[in-house]
Amino acid sequence: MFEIPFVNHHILSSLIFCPLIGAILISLLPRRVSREGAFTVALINFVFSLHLMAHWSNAPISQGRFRFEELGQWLPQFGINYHLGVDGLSVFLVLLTTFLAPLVILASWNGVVERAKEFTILLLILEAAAIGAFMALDLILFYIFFELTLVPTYMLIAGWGGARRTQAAMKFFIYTMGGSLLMWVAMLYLYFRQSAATRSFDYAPMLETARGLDLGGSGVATFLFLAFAAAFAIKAPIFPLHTWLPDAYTEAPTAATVMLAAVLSKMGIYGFLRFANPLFPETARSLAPIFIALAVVGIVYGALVAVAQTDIKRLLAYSSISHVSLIILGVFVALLAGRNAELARTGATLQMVNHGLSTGALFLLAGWLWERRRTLQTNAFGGLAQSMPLYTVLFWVALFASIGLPGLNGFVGEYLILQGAMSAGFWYAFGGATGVVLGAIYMLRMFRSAMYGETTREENRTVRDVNARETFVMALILALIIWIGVAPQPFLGVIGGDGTQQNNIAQRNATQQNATRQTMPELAQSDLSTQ
Amino acid sequence: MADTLIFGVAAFLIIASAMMVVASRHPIHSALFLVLSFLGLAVIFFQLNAPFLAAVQVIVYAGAIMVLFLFVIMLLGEDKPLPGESRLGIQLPLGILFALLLAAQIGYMLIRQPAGRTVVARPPDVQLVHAAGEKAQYADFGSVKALGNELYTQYLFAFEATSIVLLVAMVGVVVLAKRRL
Amino acid sequence: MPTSYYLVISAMLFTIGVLGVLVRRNAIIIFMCVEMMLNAANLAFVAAARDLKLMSGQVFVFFVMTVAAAEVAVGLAIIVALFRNRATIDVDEVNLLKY
Amino acid sequence: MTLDQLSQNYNLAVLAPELSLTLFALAVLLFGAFFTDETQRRLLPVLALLGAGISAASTAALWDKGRVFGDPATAIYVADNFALFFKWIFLIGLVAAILISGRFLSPRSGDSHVVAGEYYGLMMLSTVGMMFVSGARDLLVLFLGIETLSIALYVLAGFSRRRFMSNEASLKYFLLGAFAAGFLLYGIAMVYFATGSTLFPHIATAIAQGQITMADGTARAVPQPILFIGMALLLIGLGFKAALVPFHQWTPDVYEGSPTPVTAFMAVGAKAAAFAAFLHVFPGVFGSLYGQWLNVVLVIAVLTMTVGNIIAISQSSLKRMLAYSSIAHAGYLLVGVLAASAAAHGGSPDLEAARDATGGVLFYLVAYALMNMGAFAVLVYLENVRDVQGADRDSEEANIRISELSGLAWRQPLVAGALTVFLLSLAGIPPTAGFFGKFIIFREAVRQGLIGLVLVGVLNTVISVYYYLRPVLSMYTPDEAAQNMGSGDMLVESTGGGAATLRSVARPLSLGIVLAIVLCAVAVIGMVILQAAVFPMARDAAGLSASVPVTQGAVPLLR
Amino acid sequence: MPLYLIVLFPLLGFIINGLLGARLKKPLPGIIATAAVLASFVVALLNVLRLASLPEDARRITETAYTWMSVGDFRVDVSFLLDQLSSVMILVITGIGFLIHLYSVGYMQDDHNDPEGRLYARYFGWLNLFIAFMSVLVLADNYLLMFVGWEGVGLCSYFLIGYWFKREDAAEASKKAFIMNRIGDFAFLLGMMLLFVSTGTLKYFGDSGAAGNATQGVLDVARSNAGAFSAVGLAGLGGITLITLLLFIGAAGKSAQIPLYTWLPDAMAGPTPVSALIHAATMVTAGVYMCARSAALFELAPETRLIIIVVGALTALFAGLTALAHNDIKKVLAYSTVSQLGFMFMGIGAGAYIAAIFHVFTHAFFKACLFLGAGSVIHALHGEQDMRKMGGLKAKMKATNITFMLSGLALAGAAPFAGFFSKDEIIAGVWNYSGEYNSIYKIIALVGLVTAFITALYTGRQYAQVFEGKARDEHLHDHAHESPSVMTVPLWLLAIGACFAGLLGLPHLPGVPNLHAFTDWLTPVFSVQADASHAAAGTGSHNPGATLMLLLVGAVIGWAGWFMGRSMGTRQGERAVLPASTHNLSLDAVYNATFARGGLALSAALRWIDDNIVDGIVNGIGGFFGQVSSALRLTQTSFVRNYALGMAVGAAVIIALFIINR
Repeated sequence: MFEIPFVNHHILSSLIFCPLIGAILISLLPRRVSREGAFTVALINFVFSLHLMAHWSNAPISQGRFRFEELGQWLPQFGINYHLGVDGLSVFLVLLTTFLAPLVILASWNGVVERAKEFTILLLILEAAAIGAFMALDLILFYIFFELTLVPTYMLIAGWGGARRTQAAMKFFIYTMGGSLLMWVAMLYLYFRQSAATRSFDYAPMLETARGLDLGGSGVATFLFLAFAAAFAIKAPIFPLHTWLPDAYTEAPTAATVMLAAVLSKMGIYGFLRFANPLFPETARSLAPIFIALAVVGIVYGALVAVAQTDIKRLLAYSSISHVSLIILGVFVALLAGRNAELARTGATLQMVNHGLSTGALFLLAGWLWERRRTLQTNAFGGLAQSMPLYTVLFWVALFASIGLPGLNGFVGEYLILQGAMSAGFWYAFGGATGVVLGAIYMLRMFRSAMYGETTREENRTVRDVNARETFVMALILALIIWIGVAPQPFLGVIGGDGTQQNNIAQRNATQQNATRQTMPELAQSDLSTQ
Repeated sequence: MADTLIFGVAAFLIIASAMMVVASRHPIHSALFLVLSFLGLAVIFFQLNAPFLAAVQVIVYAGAIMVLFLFVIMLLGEDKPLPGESRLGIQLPLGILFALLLAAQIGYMLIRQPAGRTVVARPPDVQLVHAAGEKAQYADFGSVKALGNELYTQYLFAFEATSIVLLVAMVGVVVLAKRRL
Repeated sequence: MPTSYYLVISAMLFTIGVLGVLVRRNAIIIFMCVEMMLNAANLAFVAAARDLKLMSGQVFVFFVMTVAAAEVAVGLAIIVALFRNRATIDVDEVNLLKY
Repeated sequence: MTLDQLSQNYNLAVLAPELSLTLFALAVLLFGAFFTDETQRRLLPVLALLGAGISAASTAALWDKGRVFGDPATAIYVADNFALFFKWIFLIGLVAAILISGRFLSPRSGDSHVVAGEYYGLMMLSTVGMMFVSGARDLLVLFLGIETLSIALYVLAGFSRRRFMSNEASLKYFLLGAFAAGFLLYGIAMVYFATGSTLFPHIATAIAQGQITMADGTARAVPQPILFIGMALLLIGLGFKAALVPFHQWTPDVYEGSPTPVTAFMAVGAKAAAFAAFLHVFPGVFGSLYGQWLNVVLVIAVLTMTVGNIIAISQSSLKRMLAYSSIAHAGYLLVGVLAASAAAHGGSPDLEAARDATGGVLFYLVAYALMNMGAFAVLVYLENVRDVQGADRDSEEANIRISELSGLAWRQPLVAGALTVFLLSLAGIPPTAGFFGKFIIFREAVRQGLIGLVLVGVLNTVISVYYYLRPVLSMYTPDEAAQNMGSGDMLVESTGGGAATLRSVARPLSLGIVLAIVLCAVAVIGMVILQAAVFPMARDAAGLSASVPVTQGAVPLLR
Repeated sequence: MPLYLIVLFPLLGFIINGLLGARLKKPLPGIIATAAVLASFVVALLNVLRLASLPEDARRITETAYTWMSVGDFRVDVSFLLDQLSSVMILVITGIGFLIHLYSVGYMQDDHNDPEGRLYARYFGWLNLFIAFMSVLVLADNYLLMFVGWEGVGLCSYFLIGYWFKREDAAEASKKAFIMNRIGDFAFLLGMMLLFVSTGTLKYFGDSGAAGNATQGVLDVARSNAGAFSAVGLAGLGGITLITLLLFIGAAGKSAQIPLYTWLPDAMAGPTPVSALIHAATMVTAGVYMCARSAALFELAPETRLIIIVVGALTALFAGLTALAHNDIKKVLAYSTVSQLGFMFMGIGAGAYIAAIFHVFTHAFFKACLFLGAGSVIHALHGEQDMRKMGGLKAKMKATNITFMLSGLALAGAAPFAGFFSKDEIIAGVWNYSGEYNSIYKIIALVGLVTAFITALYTGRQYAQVFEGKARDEHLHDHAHESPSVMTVPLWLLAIGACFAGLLGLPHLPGVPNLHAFTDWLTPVFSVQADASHAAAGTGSHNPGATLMLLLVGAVIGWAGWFMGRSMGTRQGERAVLPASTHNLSLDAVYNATFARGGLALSAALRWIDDNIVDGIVNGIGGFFGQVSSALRLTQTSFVRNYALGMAVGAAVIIALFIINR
């Protein structure tokens, strides 16, 4: 690519600070160019992020199996480092964020005209925080970014949200923060379990300490794990901690909804994959059935509640619960799937990106509809396919990607997860796969009542089809959707290549631990009879 | 014996007048009872080898401060019982209850303390803990000289700091009470 | 006389002061009761000083009196200022700020 | 003792911060008497700031010197880092309060005279009182300091003499403060009786040894019951100043009723002073009795956090909400104090941890000072806006309601943004100063195994988010009327009426408020980097204690 | 000619039509699409010829395009396999697909549902996409890729049923079709995943490859190491039974078997050529193909096959009866399709895979022809589909009449038309079944005969009702006209197939001409795993006497039913043979009452629970703090003495605590 010395050597920092500096610049620029400015900044950041992919294979790999690592002292007196790094697990989440950020700005071009300056500034801050969370390899640094995402999101909902934004924003913030504070306490506890001389919040020593506690059979590990899990379970969310989500997704402005659904919810899952589960492999494994059960409930429950929704955004919100639950299922069956663990883990990782793309696309589409008609009640529509043929086509692709049609991205992740689940137990896979059917039901019902049928209302007859800008945005997302669906191997290769090795260590350690206790043939691990 | 008698009378005076301060309906009465109580205290101070303080108590407290009180009461014309002063509701029994409880607690703790001076052998490593150390003269304890000595050496800083308190009070009173600034 | 006698008197005076604060509504009387509490402390100091044969207790009382005088001046000024505005020294009628 | 000896022992340089501030206070008072109103308004703040600046500089000059005023063994006033650090905190409060007081002191109908001289003078003298508290090494000085700062604050609280609320605040503060002072004093008397001294190290030694030696060479046991009474009463007296539950009830009323700049000053300075005293007395003097008072203070900490936060939820006045919030913050600070005490006097004393924890408390106070001052500065600004609009600032409805903030962000983005930053920081959301403060305090508490307490603190943080974010939500709520006005940048005059919301802005900003808001905001956000400098200083302040002699068993930390 | 071209041409057509179609004028999109399929057909034909040129034991062409997914041990390639089985399918798909495309060009020329022709290109786009996916389905060399095609054709079916999305019935039907298919796919998916768990691969066949690194495919494992499946058993169900059962449920969804068939009749809301291509000739037979492909697995699971044959027979019987109750020209054909699919599954259940595939083959011709004929009629009558308003079209629509009659006879199983041979072979296969439960199989065979009779009955009735007798609606009749030749040519071609396709697979009976090309071609695919008896059943020569018997009975039944039906049709005219209440066997109503209504009720209930209980708890916690707050703030009474009392109480408590703690 190109040579900018600082960027090339501090690519990860650049990814965080580019939007931040951009936000500052935009605050200084006149209002009328803020959208253009923000778009440019986000675009530059996206180009930066492509650097990751371009240099992926020849990037230096550290001992921790992370690439492009940056390690600096930040607050040595607290043992907090400025430690960034990406691996297969996080790199696509970073890319997803940088990819979606310019697109949502573009997508909101006409939707948010008033106060566009503040809007774009908040979006850029959100982008930076999200990227930071995905790259942070210091637990407190992660926590800081994790929390920091709340603020711009909150303000986006509060400032540009729907009618019930007050409640939605508040619930979102308090709920999420409540969970993450517990995690924070757990981090502090772990920190002080280290020997005084080398205490650090850095990933590796924390990992070691936590594993020590965990494998040592310490009862406290369960509490610690649950504290971490609380933060991530709320963020993801896992049933029954999901109730902030429908409100927040529904009330948030489109761009914020997209970021929330596509990027922020991934932080919860990412947290499990990066932190909670590797830190406490044994505990995670022993609690996995509970989480799987919750995930299955979430899949079915989310889907069934979605069926009863009449508001498209709210329906999509519940569908998100269902889909995210499937990813959670993947995360946890990976702990039980024995030799096919990697399938589920890789699937879950990829599915995060997939869900981000397809849900993001759907929310964008819903948002555009809202811009045109100022309502999203399905019964206010009908026969839109007639007046908005292009919109219909775009909707189709996003919708079928979302319900996991083979050839589109959703299927790849879903299948890998379910295949992993099948290795862990028949009923896990069964429960997970119910989403396949239920997803089709609520999505097609919604589509049918909004898009198909006779045009009963006059305003639907004249509603404008998507314009070139919108088509362009959607086409980019859909192209990626199709790409991942048709040829996911480049992605899987990166994810599975070294991204999961970090976790494999956890897996291996735990397996060894297991092996010492009971030796069982590999096939027996996929025993179906007892589940 | 005389000591005991003086103590008894003074103590009775203090406590009885203090109770009357609380019980009197008229502010003027309260103030006067308070003066009485302070005078009793002055007696006790005298008995406790604090002649200087006794004098100050009479001059400053019972004299100046209480006169100020009376002055303000008269100035404001609030020399009558407040209408509805006794309407306190649950506050009265609760107040009495907790005041008694407080008294009981403090009394209990006072009684629990070892009576008198328990002379224990002086361990070799124990250092003198007096504030003024060897400077304190046992012989002229309570004299104005001893007081002055402490005040201008050990407590010099506090003495100076008091000036700030007084300055603040002066400025404050002016700010608050001057009719036109 | 044993020191504890004085302490008991002092404790009684203190609690009577507390009681007065609790059960009176006249700001001036409340304030007088606070003075009573301070005097109870003074008594305890003097008694302790004698018990310990240390002058520091008496010095302390000296300072307390000074501070008390300052406090009385300011306190009465506050009461006067209040009275000018509200024409009352009944603390129960000073009740704009609540909840 | 000759005069030479005196001057050798009593080195006035040690008192430079206090003296310079006092001198300038006198100057301010005098100038106030002699200059015209307009000159006063321009000159006095500058003079006061100059005094604060010199005081801060002299404080800096004394840093790390560990000097004492008097004979090092028995000095009752010291200028160790602990005291000096606190002096800075007080000065932050003072400076910010001076900066935001401008408009409050402007002439208004009915007043023939500007009282700026008295106002600034009292504030400065109150600060001197706080400094006394921080440098105290004797309960006498502690008492004097508390009384100095309190008496000045009683007056300041009632400074809006025409305003009923201000009268009321003043009276309540005074009566209850004097009541609390009675407890404090009686407690000191009890401690004095039990231990034979009011000097911190001597008390600590006596308690540690369990006996005191009299001048005649005989020794006497320390009467534990009386000591405990003293300790309890001290806790009450100091708890009142720090606004700990159940001695907090004055706080909302007084904070709400006082003029807002005074409230800000009170919330920052007085609270810091109270914690200086608390740190002196509990982890310090009574450190070896840690096991005895631990549970009581623990309960108080839990109550303070919880009650403060919970009542704050249902407040509609921004000022009163901040008052409750300050109660809650006292609770968090108490967690830090407990951690420090546990580290220094717990089962296995750990000097480093104790330093960290005490440093954490000091750091938190700095953060608290900045963010609280910032929030109050914005509040003052909003009141000024209303003032400019002609609302009667003496009226009883003068307080800004949270709902009145509606749409502020679209008219005054920078002000709203600043308030958002301060509120987020108060809520402890990263990466603000408040977060780092909480981080250190909770971290140290976890280190000492006070997990339950930390969980309560965390729960309370969650609760607090609700009321801290309510104003933010309100500000960022789109306001149709506001949108029609187009952009309203901070210094741009804009038109528009409506008394219900704060709409029109006719230069209510003074340079002072802008400075206060900007500096606080920069510091609150900049704490991400600044703390690398501040925390080590705070830690030094906790550790480099000049005077407490080593006694058996107890770690002589925390003075 | 690489295999992937078969997929690529229609895909290209889809892309062109999809991107540019809106700008192209009628009938250019149709021509492009038709050409694409023709190209596909040519490539397929060339490849099949290439396959035929290979030695019989090596007739397998494999092409790997790229690796689709590879994670750890899991690896799935996008690779195509052409063997005898897929060659039959691909020829049918592309061949008949081509004809239907051709027909569509005429049929869609003036679409009264879409007068401006805005959807025209889209139609051909979907149709092309369908061909592409269908080709993927049959050419896939592993289950996952097959699943891609499987779902893909479902998708196209969804689009095409809902092509006239403005029509409520079309909108509903498309949704229903997709969802019911999804239910089947759900099972298929699970079965497939179990296959991977038990065999570690999803490929059908392994690579013999170089020595040492030969791999085994699923079917290889099934043949060589049946024990591998026992690892995945579930609750007393053997692993293989479970897998095959799940696969069959998948097939049942796609191929409209009980209980998942109700979508197919509704799917007739789509354009008629779509019904012909997707819902008669190709897609719905995918289930049969999948089962035949997995024959090695089904061979191991007699219980599953019993279930299959029972389900197949019931479906065939009841769908046949339902066809008698309908008056809609397309609905009758739809039920007939369901019924015929039942026959095919009977063949699968009996292990007569070749017979089943043979029936797929012949059925494709005659059913497509029937549908197209019906389409021609509907076209002529401007969209009228009610047979009660038809009649007497014989004279007006000569080509349609003849082709419809010929293919109708084939459907009826009248000798010597195609359907006769294939259907009889299935029945014979069932009869001759000699494994477990064979007494049940005998009964099934009889059911098959009855069904065959019913088939003939409704076919004859339909023919008579539409073409014979006198016109019942003069107005319609007057305007009726023969379709253009672009439509009739495909009809003729298909009718020829309907007449003679059966001759490719005459039964192996003494005295029958040696025309067994079909069976011979396919035998290697199935004979490898099946034991001798089943292979014999497959080719129908196991028990010549019985087979002959059945053949004769079948011939009689076919003709008899045809004529009886014709007389019914002409006689009754206005009335259906069976009351309309037997529509769908009322399964739709049952589903509506249970799953649909119940599901919606459950969903609404859960929504309520979510809003009021799950979220209610969360809000309740918030509300609780609010309440506590409102209560606690009342302690701030504003009375100094109260505050002082508070302090005194606090003092008392603290001192008490100190006393206790001392």
